[in-house]
Amino acid sequence: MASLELLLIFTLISGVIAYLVGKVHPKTGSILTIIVSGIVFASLAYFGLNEQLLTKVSYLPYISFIQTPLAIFFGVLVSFVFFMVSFFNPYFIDKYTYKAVYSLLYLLSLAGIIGIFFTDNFMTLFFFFELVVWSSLFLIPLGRDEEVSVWYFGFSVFGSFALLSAILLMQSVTGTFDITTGLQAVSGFNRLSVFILLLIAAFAKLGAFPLHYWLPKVLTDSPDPVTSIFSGGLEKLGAFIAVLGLVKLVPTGFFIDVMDMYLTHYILAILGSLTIIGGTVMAIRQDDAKKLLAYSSMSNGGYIIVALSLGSSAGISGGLYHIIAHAIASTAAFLAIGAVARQTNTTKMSELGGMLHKMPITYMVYLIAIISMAGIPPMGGFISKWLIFQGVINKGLILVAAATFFGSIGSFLYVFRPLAALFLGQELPQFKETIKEAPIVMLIPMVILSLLNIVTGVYPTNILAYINTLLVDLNIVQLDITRWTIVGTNGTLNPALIAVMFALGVFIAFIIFISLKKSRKVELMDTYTAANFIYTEELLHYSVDFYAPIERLYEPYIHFMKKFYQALANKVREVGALVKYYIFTSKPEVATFFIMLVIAILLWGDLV
Amino acid sequence: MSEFLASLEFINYIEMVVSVLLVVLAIFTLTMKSLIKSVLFLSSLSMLSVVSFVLLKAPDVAITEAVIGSGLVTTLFVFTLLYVHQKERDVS
Amino acid sequence: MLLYASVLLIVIGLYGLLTNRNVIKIILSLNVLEIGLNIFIITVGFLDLEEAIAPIITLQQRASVIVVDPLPQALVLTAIVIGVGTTAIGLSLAKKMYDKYHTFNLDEMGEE
Amino acid sequence: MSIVLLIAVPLFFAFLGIILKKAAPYFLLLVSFFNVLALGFISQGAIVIGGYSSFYGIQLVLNSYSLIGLYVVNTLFFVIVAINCFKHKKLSPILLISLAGLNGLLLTNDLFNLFVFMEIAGISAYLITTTTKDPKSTFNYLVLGTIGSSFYLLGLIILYAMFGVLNIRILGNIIEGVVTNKAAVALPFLFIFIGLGVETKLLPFNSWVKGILGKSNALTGPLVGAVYASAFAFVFGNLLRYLFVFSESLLLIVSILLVATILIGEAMAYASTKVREILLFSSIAQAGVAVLVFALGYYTWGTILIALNGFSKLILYLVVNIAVDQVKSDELSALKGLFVNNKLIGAGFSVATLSILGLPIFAGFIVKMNILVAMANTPKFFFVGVILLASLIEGIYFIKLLINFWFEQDQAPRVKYSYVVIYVTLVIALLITVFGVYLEPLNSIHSTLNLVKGVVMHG
Repeated sequence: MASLELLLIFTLISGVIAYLVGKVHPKTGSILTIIVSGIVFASLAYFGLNEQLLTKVSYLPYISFIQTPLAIFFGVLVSFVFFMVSFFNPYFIDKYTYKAVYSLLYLLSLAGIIGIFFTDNFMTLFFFFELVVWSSLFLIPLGRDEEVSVWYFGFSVFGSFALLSAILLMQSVTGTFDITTGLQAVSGFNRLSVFILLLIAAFAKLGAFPLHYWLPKVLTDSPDPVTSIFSGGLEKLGAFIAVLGLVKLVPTGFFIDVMDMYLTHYILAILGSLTIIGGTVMAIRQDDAKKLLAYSSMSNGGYIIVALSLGSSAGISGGLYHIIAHAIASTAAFLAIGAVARQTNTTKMSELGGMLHKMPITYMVYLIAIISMAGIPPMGGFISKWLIFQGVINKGLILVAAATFFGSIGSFLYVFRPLAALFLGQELPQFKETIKEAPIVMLIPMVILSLLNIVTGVYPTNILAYINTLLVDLNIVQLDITRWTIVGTNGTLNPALIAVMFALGVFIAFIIFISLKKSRKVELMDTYTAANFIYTEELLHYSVDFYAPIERLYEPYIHFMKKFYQALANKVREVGALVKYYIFTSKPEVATFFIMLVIAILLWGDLV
Repeated sequence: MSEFLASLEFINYIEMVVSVLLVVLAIFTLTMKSLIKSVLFLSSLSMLSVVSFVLLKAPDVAITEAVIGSGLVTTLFVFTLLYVHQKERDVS
Repeated sequence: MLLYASVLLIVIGLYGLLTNRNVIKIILSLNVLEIGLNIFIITVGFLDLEEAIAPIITLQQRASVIVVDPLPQALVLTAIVIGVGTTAIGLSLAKKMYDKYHTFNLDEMGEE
Repeated sequence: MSIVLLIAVPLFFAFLGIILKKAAPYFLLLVSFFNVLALGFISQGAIVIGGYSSFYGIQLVLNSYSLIGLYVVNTLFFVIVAINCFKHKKLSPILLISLAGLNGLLLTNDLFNLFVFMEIAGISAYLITTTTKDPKSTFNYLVLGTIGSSFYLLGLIILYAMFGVLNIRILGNIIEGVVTNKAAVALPFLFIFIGLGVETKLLPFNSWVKGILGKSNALTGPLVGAVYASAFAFVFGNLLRYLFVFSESLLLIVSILLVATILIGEAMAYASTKVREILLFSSIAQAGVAVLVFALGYYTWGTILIALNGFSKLILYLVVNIAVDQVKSDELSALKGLFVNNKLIGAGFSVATLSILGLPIFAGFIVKMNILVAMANTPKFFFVGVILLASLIEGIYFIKLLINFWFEQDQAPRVKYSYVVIYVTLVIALLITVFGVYLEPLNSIHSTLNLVKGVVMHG
């Protein structure tokens, strides 16, 4: 299906079909989501990458499509995430209260995604934006906590309304809803306002500081497949808006000569750095593996903001590459955690251990994903972080550079904790018998994602070449790449060479491992301390309170944004309660008094 | 006599008296402690408004007000108060 | 003169509504307000002329007669009837309230 | 067919129903159904009762605007009656009178006649709300309603004294043409604004709402919350369009009141934990939005907004009130999981809510976007901000409501909805969805309404 319109209609209709089928047989309905999202991804990827998508619209009114490299970039990526995650749907569908609706909303969100990326009209974009908001909204409460979706809705709609304000402002100034011409035509102070509003929308969607509050909550408490969708897919809508605002809309305002960037961009970079630091610091102290990854998602969103706000070719291509790398890695990681959660019904690190023996493939997937997330070669995350570091250092942004390095090192601290706690260590007695490796269908997307993690790390130049065509479209100098290397200002990167060296290292380690004496397996109880045997089945390893000394450093300060938002909500509630108490009595004299007051004000106003 | 009646000054004089009385009665209506007295003052206020309607050359309105406004409304009030009075006596 | 009196009556009625907690008193205030309003409406149509007469069609219609505006009077007729209806409903509600709370005082009925 | 029938037939059968008590509920059902049907055959235009010239006589006007109003009010009325008519048999004549009053409100082009219909509708509303067995709230409603209509009467009589006309459109034209100092007419307009504001639930004048809608039952909730609210909003829109002229200070006061109504209404709904209170406070805010849209001059989309809100509100009040009647509590915690056993009702309710929130593929989105775009192009960004902020708060508490209703397995209350209710809910929800996607109908309504700028003066 090469026509975007047909693809959209197809997704919508098959959503309804999946709902109807799901009413009869939920599992079949969820299998339909695999097929449909697969078709969507395949057609977007096949026709999109060859620029053969048809944008003609003949059935749907008021909607028009355009095929830009940016749209294809995001469309292929996000539909790929949807496709990969959909493999998990049949295995989780039994846990949901509303099984048929899940399939419907899943495909509705997918349809919204197509609409958002491929439209050339801001109003249509907003239409699909809101569609995605409410259809994804009802996916969240199928998980652990219902109230989370209210927070998600609040922040998301705040972002949407910022976007809408930007659109309305742009339209009232330029008279057009067209994305490209409209963004070019708006000028002066209005341009700055549109820019700020767009970035607020991007921050809200991406979950960046100070609009991050919803993201960890949602990623923790939604059902496991939905978490992956949010982290890998829907969060990237914010990145898309950020690209529109930061790259397509050349801002005005104060220009800092020394740093060769606009003040607004510098502020954004600082906010991005705060997001990185906040996410990292919070991730370190989590006990829940999902929550830990959630905060790491937040900090990676910060990297994207920092990268895009740099405005240089290294920065922007690094940002775009990071979008891919993080989407793949975090989807894989969340899916792996989801696979564990499905078998054990918990994601708490203090309650798990030794899963390596039962779920070796899941372990490998998770290992590769976290290596990528931590930015260690030879995975995709390394390439993007390398590019981002290049960009940051070239601009001479010391504070931002410090934050990005901190985030990178911090991620070493936290991503290996779930690895050790969940997979390594001793097997827990309660999981000994029942636990098996995840079903083969669930392993398919995880393995594919892992392979992609490696491919993006070893041979990035193909994707970077595509990003280069995208940079042309965005009027930015292309990145200097050859077939095997990336040429930066501070040196040349040869990912393949690094990968080979890593492979050699692993091989040598493996040789040593098998040539040395085998270690002995011990039971959990087979240990003693202080000359006593231990009889309680407690986990005595570093998955619990390992970083307690570090946590104590910042413990008092972590909740200030939470307090701020709750205070905000309370203020609204207080105003409402106050007025309710004073006006809405069952005594008529109050209203009489106000009527007199209003008349008096008018008379006074006319007299003055 | 008829000339005298028709003279503007006299009308003004009556008007003034009626106006002042209206206001005074209205204040009495709302300040009386006893409800039944208030109702009676309202009744007389209503009758006085009949006079004012006549002065304002609206005889048909005056008749209606006399019958409905003064008569019916007062009766309704009185009946309500009587009902309450009855109830109070039943209780005690 | 009556104009001012009527406006004063309206104000007194509003004052009564503002200060009274007694249901019967509130209905009385509404009545005062309505009487004031009615007189006000009539004065609006009133011509302060000696020769103006009431707008009643008589058998001997003179050609050059000046009639006070009949419309406000018609309006007041309707308004009086409506006022009685409101008062009646108000009083029946007062009765029900008394049955329920054994008082006419809104303060003593409690707020829920 | 003459438009007078819409008022006369209900009135006639009301009196017949007083005599033939047994037949009264059937009359009610038949007449309200007849009214809906009659709208299809009715001819547009103006009619003067009694054969006077339109300058003096009472003029009834039927144009596309009032036709939409009539359709909304009569359809909603019929639906409510169809669900409730055998539960409150004694009220049948009063309901018929209230239908006549509401139709009269929408049709009349005469300020005083409007007052009469306001009182007819009001008095029947007082009587209908006595079914909630809370005389105190009804009394409060009665007192405030009477004060409001007194002020309305005061305003109209001042206008009459100044211009000698009561015909709304003629009066509007005269004021537009003759009056140079707009401040001169500010006071009567404020009186009229207050009078209608009491009925339309604008902020400081609306304390009756809490007693009436906060303790409503399956009849009074939808009737007052959906039918009366739409009817009075239409009337307000009519006056704002044809009559009102704002002086600067009046406009300032009115905008402050409306903005306060919108924002504080949402805040109060946010602060509430009772479902009926949430609905009533949110409808206060929506009334504020509707009046604001009219006051700023976006008549056509304002009309569609009121119509749409009327239908959505019907579902909301109906569903919630039936549940409250059966559960005997309107605390949100008691109604948790309401939709777990009533999925169809839940689907309809969710569609109505999402449409009110202005989310896409539902008709509310189209209306809201058009209003906002019109505001941005005028440009009135302040009001855009107010509406967006209000929508944000509104969204949060409505979504909380929905989530609470859908997701609760343990103690889901068992509420039985009759098939009529389910059917009505689904049909309205379907229509909201269809109009949200298939834009032709809304656009054609928009363009017809745009054409009716001409003043119908000589019938």
